[in-house]
Amino acid sequence: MTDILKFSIPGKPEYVGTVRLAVSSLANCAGFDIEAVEDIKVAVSEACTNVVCHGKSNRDDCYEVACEISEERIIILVIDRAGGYDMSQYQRPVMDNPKEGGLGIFIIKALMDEVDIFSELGMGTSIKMVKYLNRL
Amino acid sequence: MTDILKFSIPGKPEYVGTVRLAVSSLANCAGFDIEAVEDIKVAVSEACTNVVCHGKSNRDDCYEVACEISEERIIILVIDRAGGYDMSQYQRPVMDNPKEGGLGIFIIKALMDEVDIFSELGMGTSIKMVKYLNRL
Amino acid sequence: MSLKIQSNFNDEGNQWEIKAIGDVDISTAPKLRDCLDAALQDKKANIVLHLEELNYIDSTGLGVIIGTMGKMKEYENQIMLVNPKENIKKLLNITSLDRILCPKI
Amino acid sequence: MSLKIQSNFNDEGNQWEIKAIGDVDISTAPKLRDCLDAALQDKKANIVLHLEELNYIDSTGLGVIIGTMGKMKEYENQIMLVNPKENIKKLLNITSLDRILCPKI
Ligand SMILES: Nc1ncnc2c1ncn2[C@@H]1O[C@H](COP(=O)(O)OP(=O)(O)O)[C@@H](O)[C@H]1O
Ligand SMILES: Nc1ncnc2c1ncn2[C@@H]1O[C@H](COP(=O)(O)OP(=O)(O)O)[C@@H](O)[C@H]1O
Repeated sequence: MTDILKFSIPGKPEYVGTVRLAVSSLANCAGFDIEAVEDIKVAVSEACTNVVCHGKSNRDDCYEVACEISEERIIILVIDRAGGYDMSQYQRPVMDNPKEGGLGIFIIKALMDEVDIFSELGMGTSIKMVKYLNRL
Repeated sequence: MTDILKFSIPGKPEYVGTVRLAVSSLANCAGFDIEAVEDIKVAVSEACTNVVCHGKSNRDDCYEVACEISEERIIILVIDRAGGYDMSQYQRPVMDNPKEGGLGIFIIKALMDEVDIFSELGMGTSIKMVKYLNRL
Repeated sequence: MSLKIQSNFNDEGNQWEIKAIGDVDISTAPKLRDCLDAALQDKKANIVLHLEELNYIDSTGLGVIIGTMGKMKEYENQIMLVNPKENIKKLLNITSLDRILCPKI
Repeated sequence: MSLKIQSNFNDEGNQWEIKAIGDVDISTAPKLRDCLDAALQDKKANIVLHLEELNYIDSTGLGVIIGTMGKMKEYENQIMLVNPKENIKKLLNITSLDRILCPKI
């Protein structure tokens, strides 16, 4: 049994908290423990924050968050049409010399079990994040 | 400036709380005071509960909640394709002799400033609920 | 959303003291119904439902309480709600249930 | 989401004691930045950031702290985080920021 929930949200800072709250309530429903719910909360926030911060679209344009919940895992997709970026330019942060930016994707990858990003320059980005239940 | 957020949710009891949480976070963002946020929370819950309880569709089918936020008001639409009902049969509850059911729409109308229901038998129902900011 | 219920029979007052903690909505109302039913199954007596830690209730929860009230009428027992928070007081007031269920408000 | 900040200069320790209460995310991070900037504007000194009542932070908030650290280096002042909750400790650990910012963990 898989349930799919979808949210469509304007790309504004004030709504990222709403998505975070909704997704953490879902993760809680799905049976994740407190630590995993926190991980999911941060990861989805980072993904939404990237859309809002780096998106080149009108702030009224909406992005989509889709959650697919089954007995063994939650999949969260964050999909925007906000211009995309050249992923080959991505640089992993160097934490001996931390900079103000550049932590988002690094944190998402550390907190989620699987992360796939697909971005097309001039179009948009989608990020797929998976977390398994009961995984050690 | 009007922002529109949309949620698509499977018609199951466990997700009504997620919608309630998300909408109350939006109402809070929009500047409603605690009492009004509580009113909106209950109203949207009642509308979702009706879809889940009375809907004749498959429980996997999704219904939609749309929120339109502007400076002066929030509009919440709950739209289902769960079979609809004959609104001419609706009876206002008689509170001297309360029954277990039949309170939902009565409560929604008491808590929200404007309520419009449109239901088509064999099709579905949409309920539009409006709450104004700063209304005495 | 979660609901916790503490159920206790008060021998002195000869009544159930039941405390509902959290939220009662469509997903947790069955739990409230089961607890109230189990109490009455165990012992027919009045029920005092303590609401000071109940954050949320809607028509599904009120329906359970009304239903329980109906079942209790047969035995001339009553259910009484005490210490509801402001938001819940408002709902009880709107539905006029306070007149029947909350003799103390 | 909301963030409250209590800012206090400790004359004895000659340092800022700043407490962040609530959540730091993209919508509240500017407030944190403004408060930290205002403190340093008022007096160049070390900052102790008290996190016992901070429930949430993400890269936007961590970025503000890193940025502040950078500005303070010039004057050889430091920013130090104390009492983070478990979830925040995890994030500081993942990013290795604990080694730089939390001498006491
Ligand atoms: N949804 C997106 N749309 C456009 N660009 C993005 C998106 N997500 C990430 N990026 C690009 O990838 C870079 C790295 O992102 P991230 O690791 O989250 O760090 P930060 O957001 O702090 O820069 C960003 O600076 C941005 O250029
Ligand atoms: N979304 C809906 N789909 C189908 N029927 C509905 C819907 N909403 C309301 N109804 C009908 O209207 C009646 C009255 O609803 P309401 O006042 O909320 O009370 P209750 O849900 O407790 O019966 C319901 O019993 C049901 O027959």
